[in-house]
Amino acid sequence: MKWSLPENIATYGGKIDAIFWVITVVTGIAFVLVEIGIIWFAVKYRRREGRRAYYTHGNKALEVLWTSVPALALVALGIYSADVWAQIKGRDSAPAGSLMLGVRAKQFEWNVTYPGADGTLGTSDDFVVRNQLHFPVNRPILIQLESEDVLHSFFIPQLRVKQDAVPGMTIPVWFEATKTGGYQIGCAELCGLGHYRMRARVTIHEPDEYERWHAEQVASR
Amino acid sequence: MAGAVTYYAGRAPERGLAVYTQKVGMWVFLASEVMFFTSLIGSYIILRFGASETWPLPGEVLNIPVTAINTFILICSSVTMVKAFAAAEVGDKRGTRLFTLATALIGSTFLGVQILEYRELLHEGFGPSSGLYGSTFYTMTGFHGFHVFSGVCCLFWASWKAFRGGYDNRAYKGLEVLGLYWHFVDLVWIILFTVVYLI
Amino acid sequence: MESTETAHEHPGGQAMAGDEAGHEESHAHPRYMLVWLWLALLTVAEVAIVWFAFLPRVWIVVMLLFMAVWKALLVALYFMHLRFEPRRVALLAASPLPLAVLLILAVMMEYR
Amino acid sequence: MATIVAEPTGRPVVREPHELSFIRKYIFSSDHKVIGIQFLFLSLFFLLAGGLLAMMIRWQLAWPGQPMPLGSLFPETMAPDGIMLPEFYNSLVTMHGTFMIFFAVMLLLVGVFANYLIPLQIGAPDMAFPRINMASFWVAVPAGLIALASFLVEGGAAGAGWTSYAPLSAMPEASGVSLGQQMWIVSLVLLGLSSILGSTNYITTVINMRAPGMTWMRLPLTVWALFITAILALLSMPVLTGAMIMLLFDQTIGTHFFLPAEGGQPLLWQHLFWFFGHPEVYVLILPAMGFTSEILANGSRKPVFGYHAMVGALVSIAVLGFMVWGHHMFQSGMNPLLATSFMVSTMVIAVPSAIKTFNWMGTMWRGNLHFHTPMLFAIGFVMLFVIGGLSGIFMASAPFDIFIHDTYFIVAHIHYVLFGGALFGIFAAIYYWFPKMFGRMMNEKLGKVHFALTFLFFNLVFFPMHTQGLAGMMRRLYQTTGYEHLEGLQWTHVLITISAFGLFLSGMLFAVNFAWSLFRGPKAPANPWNATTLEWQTPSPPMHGNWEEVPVVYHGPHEYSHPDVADKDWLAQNERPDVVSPARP
Repeated sequence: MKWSLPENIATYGGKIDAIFWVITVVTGIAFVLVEIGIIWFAVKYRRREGRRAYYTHGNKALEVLWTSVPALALVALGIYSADVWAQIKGRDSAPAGSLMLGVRAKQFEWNVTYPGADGTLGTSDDFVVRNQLHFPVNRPILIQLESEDVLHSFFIPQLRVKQDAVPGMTIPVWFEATKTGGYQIGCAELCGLGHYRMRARVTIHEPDEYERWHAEQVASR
Repeated sequence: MAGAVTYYAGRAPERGLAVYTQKVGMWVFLASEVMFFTSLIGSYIILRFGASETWPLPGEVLNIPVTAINTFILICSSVTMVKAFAAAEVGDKRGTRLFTLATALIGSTFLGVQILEYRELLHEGFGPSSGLYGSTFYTMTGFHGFHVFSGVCCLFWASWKAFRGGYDNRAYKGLEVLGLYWHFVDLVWIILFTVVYLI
Repeated sequence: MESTETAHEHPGGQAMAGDEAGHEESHAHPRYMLVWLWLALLTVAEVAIVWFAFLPRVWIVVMLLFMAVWKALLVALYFMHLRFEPRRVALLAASPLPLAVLLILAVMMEYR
Repeated sequence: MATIVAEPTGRPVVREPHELSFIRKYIFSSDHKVIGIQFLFLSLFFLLAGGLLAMMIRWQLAWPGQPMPLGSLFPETMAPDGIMLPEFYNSLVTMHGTFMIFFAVMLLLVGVFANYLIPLQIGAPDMAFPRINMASFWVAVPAGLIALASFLVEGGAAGAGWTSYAPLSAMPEASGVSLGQQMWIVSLVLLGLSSILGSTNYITTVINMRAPGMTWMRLPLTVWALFITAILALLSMPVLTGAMIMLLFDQTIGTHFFLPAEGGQPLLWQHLFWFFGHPEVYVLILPAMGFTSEILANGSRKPVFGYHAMVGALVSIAVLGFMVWGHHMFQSGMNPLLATSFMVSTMVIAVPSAIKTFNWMGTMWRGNLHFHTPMLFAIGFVMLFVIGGLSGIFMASAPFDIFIHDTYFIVAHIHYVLFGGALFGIFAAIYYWFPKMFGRMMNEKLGKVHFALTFLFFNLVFFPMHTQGLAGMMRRLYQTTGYEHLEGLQWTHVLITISAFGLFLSGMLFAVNFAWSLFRGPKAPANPWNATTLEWQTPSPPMHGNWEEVPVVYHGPHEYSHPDVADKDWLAQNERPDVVSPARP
């Protein structure tokens, strides 16, 4: 059964999932307190003949308390999140030595650009594979995300990565997988009538296996 | 607060702003107009900021002297507008008639010059689809022109009313409220002229 | 601004009888022609700065913006009578401006 | 203890000297009450229409590729053989959002209740500008008709989502929708105009038309909420209008605002849209908060707990509401530094909502709770709004938003706020003010059944969507099959769809109750709920001009169970202090 987040295979996925659990606990406490309070009050103070409601316009101390507690909790959460955010999506957060790949989205496919034999992206021997994203495990991957026509959103749930692809912009997206296997890219931004079937295969290889696959691809072109 | 009830009684309605209702209404409406022009002028500023290298320099495409004169024309119409109101306030019906009609006519002149300017530019091949510059230029000045046009229509109606003696020192609110709108349109043009033509 | 001395005390803010007729805000009018002269002079100055362009571009832009705000203030304060209205009307009139600045500056960050 | 400052006399109201014709009285009326009721019928129609679209969406999601019941009625371009096409699905999603947000909830909250309640609750004979008010309704009608008609044109209705993200919405060649998208824009520009005209009216009326003695801090919280709402709409709607016009020009006259090929900026659309969109979110919830505060006080027979804090929370929401729009764009490619500042401001804006929730609980605390139908819906509002508010914190945290952005978690959140929140508040308000509007009571038993079923089915429909979102289910998918990480979740769609049908049917109970009560409901007294605010101190329904004599206000808005009053547990705002019987010597 899938009652919670899918399997995490990203190095930074743990930080994201930790935020989820922290928020779940904090909001869970608030949720239980409020809902139980409401039901309790509804039962306890239900109408009875001859009883009169307690006439009050409020309580300053109580109001200050329930303003400041959520305010502190939320600001703390904001600062905590800001830190994780900077590590994952900050402008220069991608680790040095990442493997650079290009992903260019268009209705309704993901075209992945790989460096050719020279190993650097942006040279004439680059090659493009449609709807196939291959990369090695345990190595940071830096994707240059682009779009050809409309907005798309690059989403691999298990890698905890989601980034809109915007035409006219090249957006860096980085991640590092901790596990090999086969996954899928989904499109998370409405992009037209084929939005629902805009999928691509993700294959995470052992490093040597990736090299082999890459060499094969280079050779076949 | 609890327990204590303070009693109050008076005759007149409570007023949050010590001015008459129509004027409050116009100011509230103008606040929304500010946001409307913010979206248009703001888009221009933002898009230009993002493409500053390729943006044409002032005077390259647009005709500054003609528009400067047109700006002056619109400023003059603001003066006649305010004179019309001042005349109405002191009960000078002749002045009210004269200045209201003058404002309407000067406003129409502004529109006429703008139409000529558009014709000229379109003739030179600079249209709304000519890059971001054309897009923003025509949208901004077009919607400003639309506001001027609405104002001119109201002004002609006000002139007709003035000629029938509709405004005097007891009934001048309509003229003042219309004046607020008209000056606002003038004010937007002052900003537009600087931002679009000169910078 | 020389024309300020013509600005007389405005009775608004008190004695709102709620009466529909009558002079609620009678005030001596500022010298409209003087304001008009200033507006005209500023327009000429603006065009002159751009036309002769003897200053560095940054300076021109700053001066143009300064003069545009100046002219806008003249219109708002004298033609739209904000100077003579109760403070709260001016506050109402100025309320959208911070939002406008926030919106424009925030979106400009996209290009930074 | 009490001193009378002046002799309390009201002003006589100027009345129309002659009877109005049917057309002036019921169709082109400038009476705020008639306009409010006109808006009520218009928006309930769109609520029904939006609900029907939702049912079709749900059918497709639960049983993809199966012919819909009555599907053969649809033309080939929408659903050949009753099987929905993906482009039709996109139109349905878009128009469901558009109908519900702009034409149902917004019109119900603002069009109906701001119009109907503001003059009555502040003791004014009508709006400041009755004819502009009439114009605001008659601009909304063509807006609605154009939106409806867009289904019938070639290419179908707009299909780029209710947010109409450019460039999809600006490129007919990419979306397959051309005229439909343009009609959508024209419709919403008209609706925006209607909203601006209305807001101008509401703000001016509250500022300058309050009855003698109705000081700011004696305004009922409904009026405060509607006033703040009007400010939000007034300052945000024009930005949308400007953006819409640019989008329309991109499609029609070849401008390039949002088209990157010529240097346009797609993110600019998102910024402008959400600069409007986030205040709009508060436009859609603040009035419901106002209704809830007032109805909870009435049902609890207690003054609102922390009235000043409630007002302060409303005002701070209005201010902060304009500074948080970027939290809709964390994953949009926005500058990450900008995202950080938006994240912090978003966290801060949750505080006023927390204040309100606790104050509602404080209002119930030690009350004498009467569970009439409006009260039930108000309690339901608080219970569900809490869930919607708390789930918002998940997406306010930008790093976790990476995962749940554009998933069903967001769909769950928006529906907890807009249905569990706004619509429950609306139902509460309709049950509460129906007697005032039509002079007849709604059926209480049917109302309670309606509440119970709606509450049950609502949670069955939308709570599982949180789980779907956490599993990584993207929103706006025509079918969710074919994704490995979503395998085994199809049954949740079936559960949701069956519950959604139940929700729709319980809505029909409301429709039946509404229609029946309109003609057959028992006659309502002037003040059926023993309420304190001014509208209950005039006959149900009030006459043209609202009052025999403009009321003079002596008390705060929610003076229930005042210790100085012995014979009853409420003190009307305009009750003369010398006729109130003191309990203490």
